[in-house]
Amino acid sequence: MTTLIRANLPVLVVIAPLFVAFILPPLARRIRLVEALALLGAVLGLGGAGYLASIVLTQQENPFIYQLGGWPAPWGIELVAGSLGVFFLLVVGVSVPVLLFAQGNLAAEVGGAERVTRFYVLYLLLVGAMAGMAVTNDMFNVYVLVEVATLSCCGLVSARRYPRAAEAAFTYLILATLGSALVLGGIGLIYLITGHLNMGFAAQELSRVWLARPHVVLMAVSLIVVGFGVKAALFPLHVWLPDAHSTAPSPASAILSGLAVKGYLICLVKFLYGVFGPTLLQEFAVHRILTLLGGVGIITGSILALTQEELKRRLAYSTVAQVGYLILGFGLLNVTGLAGALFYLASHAVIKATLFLAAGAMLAATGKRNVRDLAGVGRKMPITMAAFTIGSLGLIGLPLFSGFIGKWYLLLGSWEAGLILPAVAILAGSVLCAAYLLPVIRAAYFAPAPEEDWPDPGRPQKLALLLLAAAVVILGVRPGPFLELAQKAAAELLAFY
Amino acid sequence: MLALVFALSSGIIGGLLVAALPAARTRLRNMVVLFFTGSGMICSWLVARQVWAGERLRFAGQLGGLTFCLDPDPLGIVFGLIAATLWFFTVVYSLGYMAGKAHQRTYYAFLLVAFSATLGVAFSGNLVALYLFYELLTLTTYPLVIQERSPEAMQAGTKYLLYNLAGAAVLLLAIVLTAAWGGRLDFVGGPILAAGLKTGLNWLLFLFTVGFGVKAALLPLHRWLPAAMVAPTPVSALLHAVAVVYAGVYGLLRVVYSVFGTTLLGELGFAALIPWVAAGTVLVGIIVATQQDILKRRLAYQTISHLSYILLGAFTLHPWGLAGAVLQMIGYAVLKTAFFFCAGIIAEQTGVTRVSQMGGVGRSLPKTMVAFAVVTLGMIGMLPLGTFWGKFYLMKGSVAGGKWPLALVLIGSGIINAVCFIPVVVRAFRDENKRLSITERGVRVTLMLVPTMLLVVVGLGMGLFPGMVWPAVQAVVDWFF
Amino acid sequence: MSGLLTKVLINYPYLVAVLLFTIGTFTVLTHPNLFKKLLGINIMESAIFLMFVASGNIRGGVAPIRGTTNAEAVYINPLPSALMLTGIVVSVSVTAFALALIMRLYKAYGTTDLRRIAARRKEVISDDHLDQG
Amino acid sequence: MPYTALDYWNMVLMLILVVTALAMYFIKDLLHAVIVFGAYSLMMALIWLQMNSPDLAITEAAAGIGMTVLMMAVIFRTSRKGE
Repeated sequence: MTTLIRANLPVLVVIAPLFVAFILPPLARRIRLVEALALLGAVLGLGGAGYLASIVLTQQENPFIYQLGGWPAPWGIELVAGSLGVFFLLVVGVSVPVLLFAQGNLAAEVGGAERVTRFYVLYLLLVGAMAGMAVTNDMFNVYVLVEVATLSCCGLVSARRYPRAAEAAFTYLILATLGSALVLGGIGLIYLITGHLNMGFAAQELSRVWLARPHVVLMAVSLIVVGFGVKAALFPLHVWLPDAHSTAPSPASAILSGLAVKGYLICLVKFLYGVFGPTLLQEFAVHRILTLLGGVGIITGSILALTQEELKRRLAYSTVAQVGYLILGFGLLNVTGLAGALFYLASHAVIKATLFLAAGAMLAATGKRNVRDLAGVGRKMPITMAAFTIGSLGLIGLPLFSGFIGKWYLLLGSWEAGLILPAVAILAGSVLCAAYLLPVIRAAYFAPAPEEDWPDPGRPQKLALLLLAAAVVILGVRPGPFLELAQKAAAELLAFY
Repeated sequence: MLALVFALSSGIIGGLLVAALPAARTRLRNMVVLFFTGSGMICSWLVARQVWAGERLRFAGQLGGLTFCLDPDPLGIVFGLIAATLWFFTVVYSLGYMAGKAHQRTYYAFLLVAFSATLGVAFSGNLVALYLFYELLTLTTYPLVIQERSPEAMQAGTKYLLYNLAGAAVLLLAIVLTAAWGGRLDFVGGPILAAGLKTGLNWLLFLFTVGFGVKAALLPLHRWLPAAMVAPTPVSALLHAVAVVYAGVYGLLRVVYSVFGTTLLGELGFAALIPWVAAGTVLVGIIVATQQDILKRRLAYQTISHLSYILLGAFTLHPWGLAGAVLQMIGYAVLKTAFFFCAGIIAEQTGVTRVSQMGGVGRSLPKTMVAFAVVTLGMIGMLPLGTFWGKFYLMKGSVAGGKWPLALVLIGSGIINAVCFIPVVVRAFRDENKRLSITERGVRVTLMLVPTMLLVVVGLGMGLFPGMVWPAVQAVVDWFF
Repeated sequence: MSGLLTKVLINYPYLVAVLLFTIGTFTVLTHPNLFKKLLGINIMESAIFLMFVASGNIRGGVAPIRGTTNAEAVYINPLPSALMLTGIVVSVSVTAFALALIMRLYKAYGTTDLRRIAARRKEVISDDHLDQG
Repeated sequence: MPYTALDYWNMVLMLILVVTALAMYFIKDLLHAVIVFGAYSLMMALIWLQMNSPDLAITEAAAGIGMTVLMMAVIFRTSRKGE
């Protein structure tokens, strides 16, 4: 039994949430059971990821290659759990505390039992798709998973019966489909010139033929960067994000900002480094464009966040800025910078989930959306606000919190790349981040509180917030295996450079 | 070793305890606060004794590929002792000053945590630890600055926070560059960048100067300091003479002697420029101070001026200059704290905050005004007080370092200081007092007056017996030269 | 010149695919009506499918279906068309989902025109828990 | 140019494809636009057949019919003029 599980681990990690998602709908009447099963599905996924990570980290098998149906590549489809895949599988584990949080207040936010069940189904589909993106090594699979993720994201955004949410979901759906069409076009072009859909084989073939067809390759790179850029809210293509992430129910906002965006970025990394390769990126100066867009994104996103009155919108714009950090790191083209970006990705996943969940808890308790109206909330909801504070300090990048380590390596990476402007953008970003997050904390703790009674949320929500806040601190103080995985992944991606 | 760990953690433990206590248990809270600052101070002295005896107290940990280490050296010890000792005095003073005021629990909790952060800055053994405590200091002193919760205080707090966080961001860039160029970040084992001259080192020094200069209130970056005057007086004393600005100055001393080293700095063009910037700050700060009517603002601009004395001494790159800088650090901290304490007593007892209203204050508060007068002499740099020796060695150092005009600047600054504060004293004793019922009696005033008097006595003692502090200064100079 | 023209014309399916993609994208991005946006999405996706399938097609080849061919026949590459099958299914589900959203928006705003929706947004969402449940 | 009869057929079909796609943008009446979409889908199915992908042709036809019917249903329940 154990050997069977171990041998099929990569596929099980993906299948577990999907399987649970499919058995949920008939059980809609028994909502407790649905909640328990949903949590089980996510926990199983995380457990498998942990096991896989231990296998890969101890070098028993790295990468862990799994052939679907036993067909070897290039004919069959293979799943590869290398350092990068395992790293992202662990990041997907953020879904567990978020799910825990959802168990308490979801009914209040989205309505009856049937709608709650639908929410869990979509949620688990999203988690399964994210896990799939982490391990897949087939380009068409990426497209399918991206579509699954997009549809479930749209479903999650429109989970509240609230016209604004439907509008946001429609915009998101249209733009995300545009993005996946571009990605599919890019994949088509790569297939056209290489004849492979397997990433490894396509990369080998591409390194041989790209000189003969540089324009096709350039076209493919642009389609893929723009396509994933739309989905991951890369700076000028972010227009859908603030509406979608601020109108969704709070657990959905957390998972969308924390995880969904990251899945597309991991796919982007896989394409950029796993298919095109650093040499090609340099040839077409793609890395410089990425760094530039990232830097501009950091500054603009932060300034836009600064101008938002509504807390959830402020956090949503902050996601645009933070995606800028990641894109900037992907473009630095050295191991330090890439590892920093990957670690920052994990750190931001945890932090943004914390922030959105805390904001959601405050919204549920107070009914107030604007930062100004949340005066005194820190005294009334101490645990929620403590989690929010830890998350904010992490996002600002103070030492002892996870954001600092990511920023440190990004700064070192930009020095190694010989660029000073990205470093300036990174630092300006953290100061602006302090400028848009600290007023929230100030209002919460140091402004006079109103008479109303705002209780802390229920026990599962508190537990979820504490777990996430603890993760922010642990990643900052003892990043150990996580940082190691990120560095390994970066080294593997840049191995042939 | 144990002493080091306890000195650092006492503030944090005490702060958490205070935060956990119910707000109404005033007496118990006061005991806790006194106990933990007192024990923190005693442990710092123990640490100092061990370090002076030549022991090395290294405490290192990993922070994701970065080493985080505490490793006090003589310079850190000097700063740590100043902070620990004056913190205790400030806490005693606070017990009187804050009695009956709002938000006391928040005040004492953050006062204690900030104590740990300051000692952390002093005892840190590498730039990572320094940066960590530096940021922690900014964040923990912020609630102290906005203690009043008035719109004005909130505005000042925001300014304080943004200036300091922006400065820290620049500092982080400088630290990353140092790590990339120097390969290590530890202070012990000679200057980090001594290996050779590179292009870009001027820029690095510039980044460091901006990064630490914000806290040290170097001239174009000083705006937060006068604004932060809305804080309660004991906090102002800490901000100005002990914790925040001194952390900036201490950081710059570190940059000069532990990051670059005097030989390397001697070859950098930017390093030659800084003493002149400092000299400009000395003069402009004190001249602006003479035009302020609000007493605390006058003191604030004077701080800006006097901090640059220390920088000026550090950048003479001469042993005597360094000795002067360290002496000035000690003497000035003691007297300036006492200065603020006096201003606080005056404001609390009579309600007078402006120089123009000071007439007759000396009649109703004679002890306070006598202390004020003595401190004024110290600020000018007159002999029976500790600051004289600091100024003396600064002048000696600047002449020996080949920058004799700096000595003239120092003398000029002393004269302007006299112009700035002697009329205040004279007016306080000469003019009529309208409210003669005000006295210096009662527990509350005694709690404020005793630390003030003690500090003045310490200042006098240091002036009359400079041998008292000389071993500490000697240790610093020997350590770096 | 004629060489280039020949090259372009011989690959006419790709040319058409690019043309359709442009029309589709243009519709999606500029047309204010939600239905038209949806139609644009479909055009755009089918353009990509056309490109994919054209890449697998061989002039004069035959589909690899059992029993219809002899041994010498040139088979086309069946992989792209098999993949596009998935693509079509995906696009159908996107369409269905979008239609559901359009229905919901129509219920809330009484229009499917984005400009009108923007104009009516203020009056409709004075209360954000308007039609909960 | 080595065009065969098949190519000419394809070209005609694709021309219709482009024309219908453009028409969809310009037609004001949504119901008409959706009917044109049905025609577009049919042309697409024929092209798949020409390109030796009968499986795709069947799917496209089915999907096209399904989507057209769905859209019509939604249009009848909302507004035909697109307001």
